[in-house]
Amino acid sequence: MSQELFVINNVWMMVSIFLVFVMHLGFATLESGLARSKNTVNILFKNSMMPPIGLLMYALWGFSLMYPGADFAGKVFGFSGWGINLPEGGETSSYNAGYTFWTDFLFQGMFAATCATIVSGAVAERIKLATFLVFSVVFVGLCYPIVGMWKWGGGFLNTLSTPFYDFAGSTIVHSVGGWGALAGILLLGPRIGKYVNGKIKPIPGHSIPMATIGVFILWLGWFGFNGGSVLSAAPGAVSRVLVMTSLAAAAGAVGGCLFSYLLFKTGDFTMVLNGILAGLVGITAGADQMGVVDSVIIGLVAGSLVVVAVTVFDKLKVDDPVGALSVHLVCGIWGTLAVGFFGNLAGTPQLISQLIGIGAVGGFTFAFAFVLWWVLKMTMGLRVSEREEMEGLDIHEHKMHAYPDINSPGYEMSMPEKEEVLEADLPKRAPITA
Amino acid sequence: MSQELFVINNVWMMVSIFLVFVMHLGFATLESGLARSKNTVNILFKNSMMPPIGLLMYALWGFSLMYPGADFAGKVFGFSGWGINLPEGGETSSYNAGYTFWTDFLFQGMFAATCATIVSGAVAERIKLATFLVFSVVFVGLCYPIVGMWKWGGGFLNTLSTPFYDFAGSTIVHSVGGWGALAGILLLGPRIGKYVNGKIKPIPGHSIPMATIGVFILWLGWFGFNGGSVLSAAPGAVSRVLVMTSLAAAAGAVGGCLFSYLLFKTGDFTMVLNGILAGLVGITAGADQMGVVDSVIIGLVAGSLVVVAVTVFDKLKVDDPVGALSVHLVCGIWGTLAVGFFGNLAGTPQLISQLIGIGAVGGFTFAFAFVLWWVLKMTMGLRVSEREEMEGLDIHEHKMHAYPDINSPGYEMSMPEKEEVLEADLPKRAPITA
Amino acid sequence: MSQELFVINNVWMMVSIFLVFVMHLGFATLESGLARSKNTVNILFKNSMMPPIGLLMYALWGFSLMYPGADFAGKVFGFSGWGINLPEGGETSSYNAGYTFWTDFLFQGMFAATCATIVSGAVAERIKLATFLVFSVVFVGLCYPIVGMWKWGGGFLNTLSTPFYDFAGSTIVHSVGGWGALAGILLLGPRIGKYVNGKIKPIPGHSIPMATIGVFILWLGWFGFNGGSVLSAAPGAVSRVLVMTSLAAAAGAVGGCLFSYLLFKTGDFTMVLNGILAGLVGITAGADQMGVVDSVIIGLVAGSLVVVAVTVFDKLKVDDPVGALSVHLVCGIWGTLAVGFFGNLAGTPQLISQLIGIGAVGGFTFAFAFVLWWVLKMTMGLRVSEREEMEGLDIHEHKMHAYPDINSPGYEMSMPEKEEVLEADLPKRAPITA
Amino acid sequence: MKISVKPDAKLMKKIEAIIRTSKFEEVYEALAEIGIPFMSTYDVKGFGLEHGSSQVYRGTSYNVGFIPRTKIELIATDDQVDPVVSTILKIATTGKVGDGKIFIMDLEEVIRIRTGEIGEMAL
Amino acid sequence: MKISVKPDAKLMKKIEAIIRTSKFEEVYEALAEIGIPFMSTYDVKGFGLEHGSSQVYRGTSYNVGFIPRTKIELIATDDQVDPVVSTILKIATTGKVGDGKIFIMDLEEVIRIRTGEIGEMAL
Amino acid sequence: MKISVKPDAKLMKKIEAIIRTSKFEEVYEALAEIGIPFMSTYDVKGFGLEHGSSQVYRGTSYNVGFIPRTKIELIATDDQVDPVVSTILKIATTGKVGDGKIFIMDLEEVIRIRTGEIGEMAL
Ligand SMILES: Nc1ncnc2c1ncn2[C@@H]1O[C@H](COP(=O)(O)OP(=O)(O)O)[C@@H](O)[C@H]1O
Ligand SMILES: Nc1ncnc2c1ncn2[C@@H]1O[C@H](COP(=O)(O)OP(=O)(O)O)[C@@H](O)[C@H]1O
Ligand SMILES: Nc1ncnc2c1ncn2[C@@H]1O[C@H](COP(=O)(O)OP(=O)(O)O)[C@@H](O)[C@H]1O
Repeated sequence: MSQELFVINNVWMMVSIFLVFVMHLGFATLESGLARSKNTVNILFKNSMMPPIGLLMYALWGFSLMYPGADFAGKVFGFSGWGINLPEGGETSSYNAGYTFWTDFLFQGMFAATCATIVSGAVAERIKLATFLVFSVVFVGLCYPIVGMWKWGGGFLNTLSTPFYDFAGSTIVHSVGGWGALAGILLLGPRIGKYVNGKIKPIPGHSIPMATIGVFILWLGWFGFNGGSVLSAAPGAVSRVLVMTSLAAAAGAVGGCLFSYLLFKTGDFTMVLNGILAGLVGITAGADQMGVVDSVIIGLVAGSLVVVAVTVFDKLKVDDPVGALSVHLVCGIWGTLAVGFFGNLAGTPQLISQLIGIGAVGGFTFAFAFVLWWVLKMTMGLRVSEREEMEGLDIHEHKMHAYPDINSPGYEMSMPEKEEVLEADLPKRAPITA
Repeated sequence: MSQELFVINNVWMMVSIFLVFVMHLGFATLESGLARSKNTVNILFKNSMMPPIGLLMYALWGFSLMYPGADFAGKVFGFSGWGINLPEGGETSSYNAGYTFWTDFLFQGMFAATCATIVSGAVAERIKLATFLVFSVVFVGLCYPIVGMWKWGGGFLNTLSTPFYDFAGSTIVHSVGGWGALAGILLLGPRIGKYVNGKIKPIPGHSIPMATIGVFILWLGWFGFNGGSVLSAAPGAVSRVLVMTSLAAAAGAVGGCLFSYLLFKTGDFTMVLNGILAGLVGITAGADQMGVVDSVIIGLVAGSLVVVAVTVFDKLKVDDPVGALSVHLVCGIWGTLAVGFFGNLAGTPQLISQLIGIGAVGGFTFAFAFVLWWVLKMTMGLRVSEREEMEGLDIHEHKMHAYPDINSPGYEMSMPEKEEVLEADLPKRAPITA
Repeated sequence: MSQELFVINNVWMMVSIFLVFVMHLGFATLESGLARSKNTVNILFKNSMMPPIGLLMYALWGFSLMYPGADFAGKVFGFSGWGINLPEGGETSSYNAGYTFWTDFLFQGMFAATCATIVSGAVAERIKLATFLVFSVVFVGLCYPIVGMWKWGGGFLNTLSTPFYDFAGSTIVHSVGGWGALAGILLLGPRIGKYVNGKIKPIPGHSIPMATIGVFILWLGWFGFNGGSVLSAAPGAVSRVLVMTSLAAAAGAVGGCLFSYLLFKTGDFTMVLNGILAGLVGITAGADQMGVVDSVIIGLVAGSLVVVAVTVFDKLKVDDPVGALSVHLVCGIWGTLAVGFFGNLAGTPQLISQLIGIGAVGGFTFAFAFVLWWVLKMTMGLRVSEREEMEGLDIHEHKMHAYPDINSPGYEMSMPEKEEVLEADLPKRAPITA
Repeated sequence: MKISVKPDAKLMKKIEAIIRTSKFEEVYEALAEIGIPFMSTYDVKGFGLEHGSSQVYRGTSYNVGFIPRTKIELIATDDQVDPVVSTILKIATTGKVGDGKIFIMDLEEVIRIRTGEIGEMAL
Repeated sequence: MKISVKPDAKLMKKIEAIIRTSKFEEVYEALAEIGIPFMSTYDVKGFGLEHGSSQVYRGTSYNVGFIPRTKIELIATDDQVDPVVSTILKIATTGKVGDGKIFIMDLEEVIRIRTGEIGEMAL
Repeated sequence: MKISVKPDAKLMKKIEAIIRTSKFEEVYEALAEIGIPFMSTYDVKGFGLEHGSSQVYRGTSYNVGFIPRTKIELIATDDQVDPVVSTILKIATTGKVGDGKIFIMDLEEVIRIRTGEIGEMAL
């Protein structure tokens, strides 16, 4: 292993870090675009706090929980100590041929933050800000690294006779986020006005352009998410992963587009966007194991699946403003199963392992998240008041509007501040002087 | 050739892929920003489908058409078979010292998609969605790879005694897009309200910020478009290309800014944006052959040219909502010619070859596109109905608005669905009960 | 030093160029998001002209002023000639082990442009466009490279017995921008309506989402700003810098969030955004000298400091629409001082050198900028007329709106052009024919 | 074409109501139920006893002064006025300051553009 | 300053027309031709017999209920009313449901802010 | 519920003023000072003698025709009309073409939604 290769690998991994980082921008724009303008600041606030919370929790103990190292790893739990401490040789190739200790930490830390961001969109437009922040801290700090260890940290899913396979995290990242989101949605309930007298009333997001920007940025980010998961710059492996990722995204777009056209007889653009993301999530579990045709099929199926899922969740009155469940949970499961159906690893034993992985991760995460949400509901409360929800979280939780001056000439006017007037305080009319 | 260099080169090419990919986001934001809000979803839909269509067509047969390899290439047509099949050693440096087979495919595939995106902006706000999608499939699937082969695949333009020179595609990509756009515009006609009683009525785009974001992202993407066209990470060559690209963009901005100020006596910001793009397109044909002064001159001329071109096209009643002709066609031609005037290759023989290349590519592409558009006009129809155009393509083709809730408190209200009422259906007044 | 390492280093530096370049997009979106929509085109115009102006001035003579080379450098001034001329071996590792001459120029040129962009935001919404452009040309062309030479070009700050330390430019870039901004603000005065009868009236920006996009992009860009300042791809050093940069940003967000919550009892999202930027500016001076805990502390302090600074500047009636002083000047100083308090270099001698550096740079820059602004005030005038300021700079300086068609169905109507009507010109009523 | 504006066509009223934006949907549905799903609405800024909620921007709190309200405009015949007004009162009243006002004005004439019908026929 | 509001100043009318937004430009130009290029306009949401076109969002179709319309407000003297109304009818009529309405109201007084002129002089 | 619309309740007027948007804040404050901080406002496009400033887009200059104006709507009792009008005139007059207009109309009835109060009580 030459020093040069180590340097190259590390450069590649750093580029991947940047790409995974921009996914947070992608989520921020996607989620706020798909929500109403009265809740935009709130969503951006949450998304902006995810990388900070993710990184700091990961620095505090998350990294040691998820990658405790051979000495400390258990089957279901391991821990190698508080904080992040540069190990002997951590800045050289003796740490790893692909990256330094710091690169490792930052790449994994950026990953960690994404799973909480997935939850953020699903519970948007009605959850209390503080409650969500507390949830994220615990979820990213405990649930994600523990589950992650099972596979990537060397835990029991990795030591099955046919090891569970999840290349870049269809299950470990996306489904984990999805299960957390599902638990939250169930305890929160739908937004006011979403299901009225048994009818579904769509609540369109406020900016399709912003959502589109988000999807493009997420696709870009996925190059690092999947490409970086090779954990080195190995030319064949990485470039193959990039191609399969792109083809699945492309096929997802086509799947979402055609399938929704068949169903709804209109070019439903949100389904194209969802299709792209679905393809990306779907390929994530096996991006390094698939061929060209496999990837296209996986993408097509994911793109169609997401259309069905969105409709079904709505029928079930599971109100998910940004479609996070359909994309991350459903297609995360699909992608994980696909490893058993397509590509190099296909076969019944693998399929069984995939099912075990999906079940174990899903069961634990859902239970963890449900209890956590429930405790928060009992203590801090989950949901804003009806008035806050109607008037928007922005003005109540942040005293701010997202677009203060559009069509508001008088907006800048400031007046002596007043709280809501009580009947008794009503001013007497000043005498009129002509 | 060391393995290390191969790995580095491949990393560089992958970074270039990402940059070319984000150009699609740049086009999406630029084009939708320069169109009216009532057509925004439509434009974003088209732009979002370009990378999927481009990649899938390229995977189906485009790549084999454009780069058939020595055995299959002809002077004007070559084909090496369906699909993309990893050749022997395709993941190693025996395929190419600069990149793997996969990297090659993805880089070229992302390129391919850009030329259809150029068309998308020029025919915006009046073309039928389905027609445009069919056009793109054929244009990217046949026209672009055939023309591209002439030069980059080893065809006749490359085997002229003084070979036609087009470093990164001023002609092969940008002009090709421009010619396709011109044919479309001629058959489509101008938007309603653009030319009334012989007067030009400007139709401003709906979001200058979005257009600006687009231009910045395109500049960024051009680093990969031109920098990646070196096809390796060769430090001198690549960094020189980046500098010349940036200087031309900078000079283009200054050219557009000053020249439009002279003409219109105001700081016309759209001309600054166009100037930047003009400089970028202009330098693309010879970015590796120019010096500092050459690049600045090319940029300045391009930036001024685009101002003239926009005005002239408007005078000619050629309605191009985003200025794609002025930027990509006119400056593409200028950049290609500039290789004969400036830099290492300057000279009459080169100039003649450049003219041959421009003529051959232009003639074929325009004819191809014209026939294709014409066939589509006869079959599917090119243009939406007058009513659809007036009320916006978004609501008719997509049943969706781009900004659903801005200033729309009652928006979320959903009511028993009704199609347009016929006189006969008019309800009787319900009796009023006090 | 192997050729391979040279190539890798150069690739890394090119990636850093891209990241620093996108910072300009970050500034453009941040600044225009924090200003009112009536001034949006104006701000975008300025921000779009910054990279062109920066690069061209740097190419003309700036690069030779800032990095004159050992032969030409003086203690306070050096110059190695006009233009940029590829030196012997400038494309090989004999120029520098980390990058080619071209890479060097472009990286430094992109840096240069950022310091003028910082000024742009602070003087926004009232400064004359032409005046600002002239200021930028001179500021980027003379002040920045002269000051930069003092440290990075080998000038007197670099040859102190304990050399002044400024890793990536908390002082050399950010404070320089901040001082230039401060001088401008003092001579310009506050915006109309900001301070009325001794009361502060907030003037909220028009798009929080755009500002948020800006902050994410700036964080991304900072990976190149700081990571590239290592000037090679050295795995340990670069990845460590990335981690410390991210942790400081994360801590800044938390600091801004908590501290502003304590003070204002609401989740003031602008303070989260400011906190992130504050953390980034704060860590910039010592990113390669700090440990994990140092970085978190620096970020936390910066994030809290920025909250105080914003409030204090407002109390002092220093009207800075985007908070550039609080972020770049105040946290730039804090970050520079922090090198004396934390990390490898901490100690009294270093602290003294830091104070010398801050004082020298601050004194010179402020004086330079003040005189420059003052001369411009006497000649071209600094400030637009009251009417222009009230109705917006967009319509007066650019004859354009940023969002032309939002809620404007009649907008596209064009009518026989007319300047303001004089009483005498008033038309007689046409006879009415029924 | 001659439109006769009859001075005796005073049987129509114009009703304008300024209501809380969040009440609009309910009011609309209630009016539809009593057979009046015809109206034009737009957003206004209301200045009244209730002031806008205070906002914070970069650490300074301020008050925008106004509250977003929705204005309903409705033409009705004389005998529809009572039910319309009482329906609005029934739905839009919360009892808190800021509920808004209803204005009633005389209307001289109304014309349906589609047909040129005038008066009550045009409603 | 005393503005005398004369009860006999009833020579002015206020004309409000709710028309299809896409017809506005034409209507404006036609009115300008007969010498009335003075008006104020704004966007309203129209609820009437014609319903908004159905929309689809993530697979569920729904109807926003209203249609965007433009409202024109115009002060005119009594004798201008007829030509104004007939001009609007001529241009804005498509014959399809949803063309809108014209309302005519009495106006007591109009004042030109620039000069303080009142009545017909102020138009 | 029965709202009696009394024909003699003619003591109220509706005042509409179309003013320069940039004058709104001052006008509001002046009205508040004389005890009338109650109103509804919205943005309109004004077509009058003054034309919109000419704009340039990609090298072609054009004129949008209208000017953004703010419309104030205010219900006042008969005796408040004079001071309101003179206050508006005092503040909103710049003397340049385009200052806008004030319209005064009869109001038949006003009802406070919160309480159901009618007439002057409801103001
Ligand atoms: N005199 C008035 N003229 C026009 N609109 C008014 C008037 N008074 C109140 N309004 C409108 O009614 C709204 C509610 O009035 P407000 O005085 O706050 O509450 P309430 O009617 O419950 O006493 C105001 O926001 C304003 O839009
Ligand atoms: N009673 C009414 N009061 C106020 N506006 C009305 C009324 N009836 C109709 N309108 C307005 O006129 C528009 C057209 O009315 P509609 O009944 O749809 O068609 P038409 O006038 O052709 O029968 C509506 O969208 C609404 O804006
Ligand atoms: N006849 C009218 N009906 C309705 N609004 C009018 C009328 N005339 C003028 N306006 C409004 O008043 C504004 C100012 O009028 P204009 O004629 O430009 O200036 P001035 O009132 O100073 O002579 C116009 O922009 C328009 O909004």
